[in-house]
Amino acid sequence: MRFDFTPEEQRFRDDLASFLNGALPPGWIGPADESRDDHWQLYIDVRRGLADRGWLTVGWPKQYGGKGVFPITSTIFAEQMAYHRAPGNDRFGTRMIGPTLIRFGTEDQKRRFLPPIARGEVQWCQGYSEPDSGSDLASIRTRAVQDGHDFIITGSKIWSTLAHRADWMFLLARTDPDAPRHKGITMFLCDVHSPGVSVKPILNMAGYHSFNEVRFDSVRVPRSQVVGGINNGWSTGLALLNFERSGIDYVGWASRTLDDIAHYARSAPDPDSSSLIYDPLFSAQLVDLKVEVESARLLTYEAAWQQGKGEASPTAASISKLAASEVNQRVHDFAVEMLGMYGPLAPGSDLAAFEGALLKLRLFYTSGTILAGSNEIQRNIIAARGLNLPRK
Amino acid sequence: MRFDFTPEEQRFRDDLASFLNGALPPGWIGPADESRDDHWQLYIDVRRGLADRGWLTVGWPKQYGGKGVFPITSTIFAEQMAYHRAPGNDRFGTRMIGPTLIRFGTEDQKRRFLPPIARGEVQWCQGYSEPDSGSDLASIRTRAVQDGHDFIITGSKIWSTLAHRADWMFLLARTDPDAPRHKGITMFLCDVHSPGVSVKPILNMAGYHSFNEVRFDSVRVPRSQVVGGINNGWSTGLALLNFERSGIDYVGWASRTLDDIAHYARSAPDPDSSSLIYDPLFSAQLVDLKVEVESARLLTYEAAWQQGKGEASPTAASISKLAASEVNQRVHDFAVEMLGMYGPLAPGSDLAAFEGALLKLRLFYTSGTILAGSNEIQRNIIAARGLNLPRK
Amino acid sequence: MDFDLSETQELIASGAREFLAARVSGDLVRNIAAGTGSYSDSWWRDVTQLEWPGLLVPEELGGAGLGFPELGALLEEWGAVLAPGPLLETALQGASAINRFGNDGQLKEFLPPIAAGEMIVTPAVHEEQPAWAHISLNASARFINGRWTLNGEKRFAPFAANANLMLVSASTGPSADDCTLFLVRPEDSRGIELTPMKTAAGPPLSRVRLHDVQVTEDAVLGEVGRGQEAIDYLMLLGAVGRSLQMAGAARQVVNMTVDYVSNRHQFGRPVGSFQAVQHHCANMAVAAKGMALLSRKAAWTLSEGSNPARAAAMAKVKANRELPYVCALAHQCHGAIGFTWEHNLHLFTRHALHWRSDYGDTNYHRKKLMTEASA
Amino acid sequence: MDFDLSETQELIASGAREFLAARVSGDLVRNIAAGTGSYSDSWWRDVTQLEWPGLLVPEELGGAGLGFPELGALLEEWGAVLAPGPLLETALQGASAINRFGNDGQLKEFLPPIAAGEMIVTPAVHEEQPAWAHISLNASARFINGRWTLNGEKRFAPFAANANLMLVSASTGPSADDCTLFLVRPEDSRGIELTPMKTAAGPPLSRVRLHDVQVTEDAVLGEVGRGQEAIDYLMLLGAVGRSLQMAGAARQVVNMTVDYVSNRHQFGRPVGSFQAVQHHCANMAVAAKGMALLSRKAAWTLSEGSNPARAAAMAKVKANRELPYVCALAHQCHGAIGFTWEHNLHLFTRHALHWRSDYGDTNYHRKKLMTEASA
Repeated sequence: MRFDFTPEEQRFRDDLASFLNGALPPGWIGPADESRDDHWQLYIDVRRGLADRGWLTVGWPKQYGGKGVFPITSTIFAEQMAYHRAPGNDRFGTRMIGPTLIRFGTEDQKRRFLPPIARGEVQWCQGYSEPDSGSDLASIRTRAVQDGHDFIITGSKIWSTLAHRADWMFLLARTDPDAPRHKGITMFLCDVHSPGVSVKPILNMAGYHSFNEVRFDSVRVPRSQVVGGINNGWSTGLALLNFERSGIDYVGWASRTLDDIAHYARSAPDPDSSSLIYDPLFSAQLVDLKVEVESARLLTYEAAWQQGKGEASPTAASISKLAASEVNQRVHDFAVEMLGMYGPLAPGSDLAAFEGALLKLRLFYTSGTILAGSNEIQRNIIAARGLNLPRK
Repeated sequence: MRFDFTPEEQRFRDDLASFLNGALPPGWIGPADESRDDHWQLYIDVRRGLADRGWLTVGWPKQYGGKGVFPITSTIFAEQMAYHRAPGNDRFGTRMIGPTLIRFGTEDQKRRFLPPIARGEVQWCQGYSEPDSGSDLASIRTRAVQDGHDFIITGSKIWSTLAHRADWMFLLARTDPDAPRHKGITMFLCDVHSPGVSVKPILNMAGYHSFNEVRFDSVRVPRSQVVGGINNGWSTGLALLNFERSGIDYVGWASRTLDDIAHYARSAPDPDSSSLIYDPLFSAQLVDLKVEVESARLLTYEAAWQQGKGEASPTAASISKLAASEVNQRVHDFAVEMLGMYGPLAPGSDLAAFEGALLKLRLFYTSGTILAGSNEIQRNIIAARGLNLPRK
Repeated sequence: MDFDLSETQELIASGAREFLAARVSGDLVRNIAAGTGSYSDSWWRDVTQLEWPGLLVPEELGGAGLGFPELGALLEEWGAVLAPGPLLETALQGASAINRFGNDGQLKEFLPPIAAGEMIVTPAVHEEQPAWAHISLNASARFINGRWTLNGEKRFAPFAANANLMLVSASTGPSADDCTLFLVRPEDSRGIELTPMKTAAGPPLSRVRLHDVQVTEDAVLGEVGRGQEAIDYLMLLGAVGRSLQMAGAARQVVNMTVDYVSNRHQFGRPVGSFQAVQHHCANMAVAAKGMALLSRKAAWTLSEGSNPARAAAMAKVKANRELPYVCALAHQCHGAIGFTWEHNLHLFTRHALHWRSDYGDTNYHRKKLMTEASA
Repeated sequence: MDFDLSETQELIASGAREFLAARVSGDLVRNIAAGTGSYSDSWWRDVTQLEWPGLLVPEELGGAGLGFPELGALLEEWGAVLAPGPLLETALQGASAINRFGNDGQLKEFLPPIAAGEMIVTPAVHEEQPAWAHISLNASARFINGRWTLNGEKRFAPFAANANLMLVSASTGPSADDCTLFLVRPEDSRGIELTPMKTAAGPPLSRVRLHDVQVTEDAVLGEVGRGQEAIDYLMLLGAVGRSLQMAGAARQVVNMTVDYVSNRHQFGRPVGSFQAVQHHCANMAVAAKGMALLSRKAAWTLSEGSNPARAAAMAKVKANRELPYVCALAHQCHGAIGFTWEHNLHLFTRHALHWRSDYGDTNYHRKKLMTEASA
């Protein structure tokens, strides 16, 4: 049992932080809006800079372009990226399809797809949800019909973050409509620039473009781009979600905003005290959130620790995601509230505190308890798989 | 729309308060432990005193010994009784079986059973739950078999508050074992002193005797003591629960304890302030709870108002019970916590604040969110009947 | 106690529901939230046709002579659809403050045009710090040659670009308490410069810069140096009005959510049949109902009860806590679709954030209650 | 980071689980909670056979020479069964405080008997106000003719009736900071009078009245007038130890509840198959796990990290909040049966109330964190 980082981990953390401080524009508040070309360029530059240092895929095995380190280091990476609100962390490639290919991919797939991710040259996106399939993923209706050496894909995917900037998508499609719903699904890798793929932006509630709807109109995908076997997409797809599921991003975001608001409070005037930081109603809420963020952080690092031991517990990841996504919402709600009348001022207002970033984040993180398996689904998982509670 | 009491209501409230101040022993902190003979005597005296003034059944129609006033007055009555932590409020008689008989009873039953309740001469208790039937009341197994003009009852009832002091019990028993589970149940009135009835005390978690298990070993009950028709006990029984269900007792208890702890805080030393009341961490929690108690109070009075208009909404009662029972627990948990190391001192310790009463209440009110339909059941009711959410 | 709306209140509420459902679309609100839409004169003209701005104005001055609970019934509906327009500012704050603090001449000058829908009022009382913070004002007014000259900057003035009457606070003496409230007509005054403040949602706000703005002695509302009382009253009215709007919004969010989960299917059944979703909805409904009762009580207390500041603080604390909570649960129940710009749900979340910050944030009202509890 | 228990920690924990499951019954705890049972010497003798009291005592003085995380692994199990007995007081507070502040003679005099299970230690440091409040002491010690004479009253001394060593704080100067910690052996001292303080649960407490109790110069632990540091250390250790016990108790409550709802049937299905119950259980499990991690971190920080007061405050705030919450949800899941005296669940609720009040209540630790956050 130990709760500090090893000297190597600490050094990595410091090096990463100083890289980011250099790579990000001075006074960078974030968050990035990747639909803006300047922000997308920053994303690409940071991603490449991270890749050049071997950090983008630091947890991957060495033969695929990683450093083969324990998942704690990957967690440090994600936490620092989130803390700096840094763009360039291609989690679809590095944390989702990458580990999935390492475990389930063919040798050809590994050789073809992994190095470009590790080199920071490509962008991936996800094709899971459909307009009528949200929490109930097994109900997807996108079809893939075999045609010689290819599959022809037709259907519609939704909530595909960064699809408008992506090169590749991993997606689930139904290959056997007659099989039981979990049995006839297959995972494909699809070039987003293939004929028949169209990407339609969806504006999110924070007012910018991160999601997309992606339509597939008879899109041809070679059979060599099936991952994990035909009709085996459900288990491959769930394994991928487990790679994804972690609270670490939320922990990093929440820590940063707590630091921001505490810093703000030191100079903010307060009617009753010399500054807001000395207002006990402010600081009591601040420290309560600090306790919860620390709790979520430990839960998250513990999940990574278990994963590193090869004991990838779906429950640990669910607990981490649940706790971290909820405290992250509380933190941002608190921060905006503590900015008083300046809190709801929008980006673009010269009087908006933090250039309106905290408001934008407050709105954006509404998604944290919904995406990647809603927190209700996480609680179901914890109850069923962690506590073995009866289903009926 | 008005939010104050009428002059008559206000006068009733004042008269009741001064009666209670006179009837209760000087410095009465409560709560009563009716298994103690002195407290039971106090219970009887107060009940009789209230009855003499026509207050015990103030909301009943005049012909049955009430004053026929609007339910707001009954709510004032219950709130004041709770606020004073006064014994003598026979809610099983006055709020449960009484209104049930007024609505569903035969003329004979009304003449026989209502006047003694109104005169404060009898004590009633409830026989609904069974060891294997808690939330799932329709699964009761106590049997009642017709035998000439009588029924023979056999089975076991549990959680019967005050059965050890009661004269009569209203109970549900299964009269048609072959009918669908909601269809074969009948409500009976049973003399607790009948041959074959045995009462076994159950000590509660606060350490005293309020509940009982009541066994029925071939207990003979005349058919004239069936309420609401044979095999019609489910709807009669649910109607009774709706008469019972109100948050008002919790509101009264919570208000009193908030006043108590605020009073305590005025003189309690505090390391950081002149007294605890000036500690912002104390007073912020105090006022948050005051807001919630006020909200629960209004929800409760609104439910009574609707009932008075003949629009007895099951949802209004459920909302009132839900909100009030939860804030009451929060209030008592807060109060014990604010007493610091003196909070967990037990009754009998000379240093215990409030003679240990707040601790005892903190423990006892654990039951508030469970009894009379757990709050999970209340939420189900609100969702299904109030919001018309689909069942499947 | 009587929890029913009176006949008049019910008439106002049902009329408002009907009118507003027809006239206020999500797009109208969304475009204003995006800063791309604007407040529409024609829509406001139609509002004024309903004589809502004059609900509180005495009958002899052309109004309906009704009380706060009647206007409150309207404000709940106004909040339920997030209706844009200076109703709270004009009908509640403007009419009441002038009625209470104005002299006969001012009553006759300002209340009839308010009732007639010809005058839009806005309070311009915040500066760097909100007016309820009781921090001494930087804006100042000097009395020279029989006229007052105003200088300084006010912030967060709602609908200022549309207003033809501003209630402007300015320092008129050395102490923090020496402040005075002025009735300023922008049309007749030189030296007023407005800059929009871009907001998440809620009323459009402006910075109001005052450069040697001159007004006559008649422009003083109440007494010189006694403006704090009127400002406190404006804040009190704002808190009650907002609480009512927030209660209406919460009710609407509950209804939207119940509709959605009743119709959205996942796992072969309506989402609303899952117990977790049902309990979310039940919690939302309880919260919304508590908000409604506390805010209605606050409105009633303004008219008839004692200690309206306490009732207002309770209502606003409750509303500030519960509306964001209700919206958060609604987002849980809606899932991804509620996270889109096109969906109306986030407009409620945005308004919740704005509304909880003005007319006393949560900690301000908690502190008021704390002071009272320890008195 | 390394979240695994070490081999030693795992051995201690599993051995403790086995021993405690066999030896600590609900009735034992319940009777102590009722004030009708008493702490049993034979049971404590068996505990000492396992050499637990000496876990922290250096090997050369007869102990196991282990660190806080090792004792912590034991305290979690100790808390999980609500084991009665002065383990925290003797093995954690007594051994550590003497080891840290004692001189060579004191180490040799007290640590070997602690390790051998022959000495039970209790801190007698609270008065009307708890020791962590830093209010000046009423108990006083005067140095006369080469001996210290102690007078006054201490309160809330756990297991005092069983203790053969008391750590007694007394004022030794005019200022609030002038306090000294004395090692007092009740057997050798006249003038000590104990009165039991009836509690809801948790350790039996006593008032300790000191009437001209005389001790030698050797009885001063650390330096005269510098006792506050040792008292703060006792409080810190207590906070960490309690957090660990509370984390263990929370885990146990989760397990009890999962067992119960898996087997209890209503509506023709296990209660634990209802989503509302499942989500209660999930929330409990998350809370318990967070408690475990924060309290283990605090124990580790005592041994190896920096700023143990901060880690302890976080652990205790978390434990104080979550254990009552976990118990409340457990009561919801258990229904009426959990509300009976015979059921063990309320013993956890009772301990939760006691434990959150000693060694720093929630607001005390919040204020420590607040001070740090604003520094």
